[in-house]
Amino acid sequence: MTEKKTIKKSSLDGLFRALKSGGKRVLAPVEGNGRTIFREVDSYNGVAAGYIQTTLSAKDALLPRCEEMLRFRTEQSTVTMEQGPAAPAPTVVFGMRPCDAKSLAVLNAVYLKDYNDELYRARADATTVIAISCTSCDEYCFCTSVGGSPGDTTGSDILLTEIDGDAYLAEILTGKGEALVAMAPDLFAAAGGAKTKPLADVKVQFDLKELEKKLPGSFEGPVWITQSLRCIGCGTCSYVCPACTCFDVQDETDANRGMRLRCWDSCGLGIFTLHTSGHNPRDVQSQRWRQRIMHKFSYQPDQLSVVGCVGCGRCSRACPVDMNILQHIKDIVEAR
Amino acid sequence: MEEKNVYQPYLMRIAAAIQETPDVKTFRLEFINEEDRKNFNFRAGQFGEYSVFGEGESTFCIASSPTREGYIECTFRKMGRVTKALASREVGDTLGFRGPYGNTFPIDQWKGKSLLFVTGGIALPPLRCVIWNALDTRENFKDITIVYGARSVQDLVYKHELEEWEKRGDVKLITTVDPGGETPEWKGQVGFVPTVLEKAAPSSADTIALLCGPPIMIKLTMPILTKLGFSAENIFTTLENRMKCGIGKCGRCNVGKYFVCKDGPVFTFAQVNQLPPEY
Amino acid sequence: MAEFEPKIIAFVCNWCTYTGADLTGTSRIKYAANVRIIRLPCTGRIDFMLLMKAFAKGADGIIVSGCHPNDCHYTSGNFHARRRWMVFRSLLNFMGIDVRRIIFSWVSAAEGAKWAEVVNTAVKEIRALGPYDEYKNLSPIRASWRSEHAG
Amino acid sequence: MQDKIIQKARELLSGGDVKVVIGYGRGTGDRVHAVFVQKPEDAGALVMDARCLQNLAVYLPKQEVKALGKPAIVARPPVMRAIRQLMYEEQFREGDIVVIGVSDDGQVLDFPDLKSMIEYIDKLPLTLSPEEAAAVAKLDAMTREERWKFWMEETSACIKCYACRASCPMCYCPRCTVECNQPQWISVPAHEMGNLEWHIMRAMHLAGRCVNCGDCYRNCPLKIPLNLLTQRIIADIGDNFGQESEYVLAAFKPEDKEDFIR
Repeated sequence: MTEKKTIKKSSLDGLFRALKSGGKRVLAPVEGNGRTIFREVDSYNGVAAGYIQTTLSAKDALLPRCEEMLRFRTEQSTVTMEQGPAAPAPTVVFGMRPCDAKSLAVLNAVYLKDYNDELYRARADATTVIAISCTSCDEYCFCTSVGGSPGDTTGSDILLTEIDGDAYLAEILTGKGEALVAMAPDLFAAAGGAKTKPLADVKVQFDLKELEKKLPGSFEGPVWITQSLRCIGCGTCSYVCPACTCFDVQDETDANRGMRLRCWDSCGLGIFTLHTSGHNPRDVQSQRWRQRIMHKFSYQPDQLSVVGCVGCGRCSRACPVDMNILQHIKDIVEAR
Repeated sequence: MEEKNVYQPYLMRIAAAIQETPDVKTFRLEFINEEDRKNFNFRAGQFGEYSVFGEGESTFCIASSPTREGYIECTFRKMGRVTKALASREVGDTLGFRGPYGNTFPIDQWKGKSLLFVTGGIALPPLRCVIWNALDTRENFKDITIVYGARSVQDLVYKHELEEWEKRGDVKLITTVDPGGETPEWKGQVGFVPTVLEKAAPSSADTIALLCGPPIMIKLTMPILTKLGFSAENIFTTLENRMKCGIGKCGRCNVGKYFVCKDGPVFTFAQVNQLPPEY
Repeated sequence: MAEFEPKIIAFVCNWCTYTGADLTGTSRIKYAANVRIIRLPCTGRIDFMLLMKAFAKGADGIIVSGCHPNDCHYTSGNFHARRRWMVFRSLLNFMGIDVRRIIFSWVSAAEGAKWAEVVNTAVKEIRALGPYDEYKNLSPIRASWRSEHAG
Repeated sequence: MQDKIIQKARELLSGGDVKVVIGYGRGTGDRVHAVFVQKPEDAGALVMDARCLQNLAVYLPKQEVKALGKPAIVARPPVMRAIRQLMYEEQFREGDIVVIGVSDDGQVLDFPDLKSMIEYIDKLPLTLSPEEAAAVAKLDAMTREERWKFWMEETSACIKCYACRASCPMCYCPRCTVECNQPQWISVPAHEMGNLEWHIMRAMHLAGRCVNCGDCYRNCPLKIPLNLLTQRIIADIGDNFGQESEYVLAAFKPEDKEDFIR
């Protein structure tokens, strides 16, 4: 059903304005102060271009770092529930990379399986993704090793790919994508023979099937300690990861009004599994590192039929101590 | 048009409170909303998330039996932020409850069998649910044996019910306290649960064992049960990992490919033995 | 419109300022009722976290007060506290937090009148600064409350 | 310099007393990362150059590193300062660690014991570089409102990954204040209040202890200039209390400045 059109780069500002006046909140990567992050923008001016990867993924749009779950009021011994969080604003996320768009499948698998997480679903439903395929990559990228590619359409509503003449080929992939185009139909032209620029050459670095086969048997192996000796146990890898979904729940109050908040959490932090009694099922960092790899590359494929990693390379780029996930995985696959 | 928020708790009123030990309390909770009460049902072994609004949620099993309708009971030890707040609540106060969550003990499949409960300290509550369920449908089971130990006489929970079980002719109850934990009036055994169990030597023939207690007790009791002839498939337990959501999303209770909240908390030891040791 | 009445939390030591504030009362010296006193054993116990908590929970101003130098019941609690306050105050100022809202003072057990003056001056100054919404509205619950009432 | 470190590491590991040398080795791409050399024949993997900035003292309290046995550690001055402070806080004693010192001008220093390391580092007072001082002064020169805006903008980017805490050798508490919830001192979520509280708390708990290694800033995925906060404190301490080898906030002088007290 994919329809192909083109849009000039110079028309993007018009598109942003049309979306904005059509009631959409537009999030796009903005560079500054040493970071490129998705922020709400009014126009295309100032939107970053040429980034290989944003510092943080656009996960904040679907699974905010801090989100209201419910609201209540207490009066002496009674509690009343108050009107919950407002419906999320219709949002367009512009400029995700295809790997990030693919990560939405992981979020969907976690949040919509068995128990339907309405908070997540409302945001997912309200979000339209305009991704841009990659024409460049760096040594941290490995999307092709985990089933993706620089031009993968999974998860995108519209995928833009650079063509000659300062324009993008727009693949309109879903009904949501069509609805966006309908908000500014004049800015899109027929694709007729548009030739896309070559995409980034991301080499396949390991055999995913081999890794999935190998992991269950290597639980007790020495590799986890060896690899994680230098791990300092922060949560950076999880928080920059587009596919990490674990969260914490915190109550906060102000006089007699209260809120239950959900916020990101990380299996890399010791307190994540710590019991009140002091017992900790994952007491040392090597166990937590193992959990990270096992969860993404063994448990999730097994239980949710989805790989919990999209190969964006953010964790490796951001890691303070060079815990390069690609290198570590290669070492695991190659270990005898 | 708006679907229910899965994290929205039922509002419950504390209908009764019992101070079991100096730091363990039992609450009986009733639904404030009649509609909720009507639609609610659960099965033995399931758990829930109990809210003290403003402090947070805490995870405990439902300690009452599904045969007793209209309310649920929970028993907890005062330990962290939420349980301390819970302990300060009184009859008439409002709490929240989400659940029931998790799998159940397959009680229906145990018809015609004997049941052996082996448990220690604050681990009796998850089994109490099964005990009452079995006692309320007593005709379905052969022998029912309960071996229950605590650090001291003071630390035994459900003291009144222990007396009641003692008096019933259809339950064999063996209570024990750790050496040094006895009082002059204490009539039960003195010694650790595994030792007492070995001495009592209940038959494993056609019997399901339910074992629940602190890790060290489990570790020392398993060999005894094996010696008594129980196979790992016939020994059930309920695991307890840290949880926040209770529905397989927050990621805390992940052990191997399972979530204790969603795929458990009830496991046989045959299953537990297959799990990575992260519980 | 009624004049803004600031909420002020006073963290005071047990031995000097608290006793001094008692003297203010027994001497029947009137002073502003905007202050909630929290008594701690010593200024050495007045952790900066308590001050942050006060702002987060809605205080518009804070008074921190204890024994004069050399008068500490525990010999040196106030000397240690003084160094920490200096660093803390400078850090807050560096972060753009309005340090005019934190008033430090030495009030002895005999200075009932000084306590009244410290409080009255603080109330006057903080009233002039207005509510410290900038800080307390950072919490999402306050923020949502605010937006509802604005609408 | 690198060869000397390798040679020294080899000697120490051959000697038998030292079980592991914590140093820098080749990382992925053009990065370096911490390595834990346990055999004399592996000492050749050690690297020392301008990229080797991580404060390796962060590994000294780590359970799995401790399990390897007595460590020797490659230490530039910030690492030495960290070790000195950790000793002051009774985390280590003489004889627990061997230090392979590297001076600012690239000399490999031989310390027969920790006492000699402390004597060495005591002679190098902790001061801000002119660039660092200028960065602090730039903020000082702003109005309060501008500073507030600056820090709101910066701290609102914070995701509370705690890389600042995890990479800091001084943050070794088994349970951090943010994890103490009775009462909940700091808001856990990464909202504006939680982030601001976190950064104030972190800086204050490092007051007088921070060695200005810069790891908190370097390792922040969002590049929040957190080290400006601790640098402001270092400057304050230097200006007001003078340089002392002991922990300045556990000390006092009767004549300390009190112009802000009524």
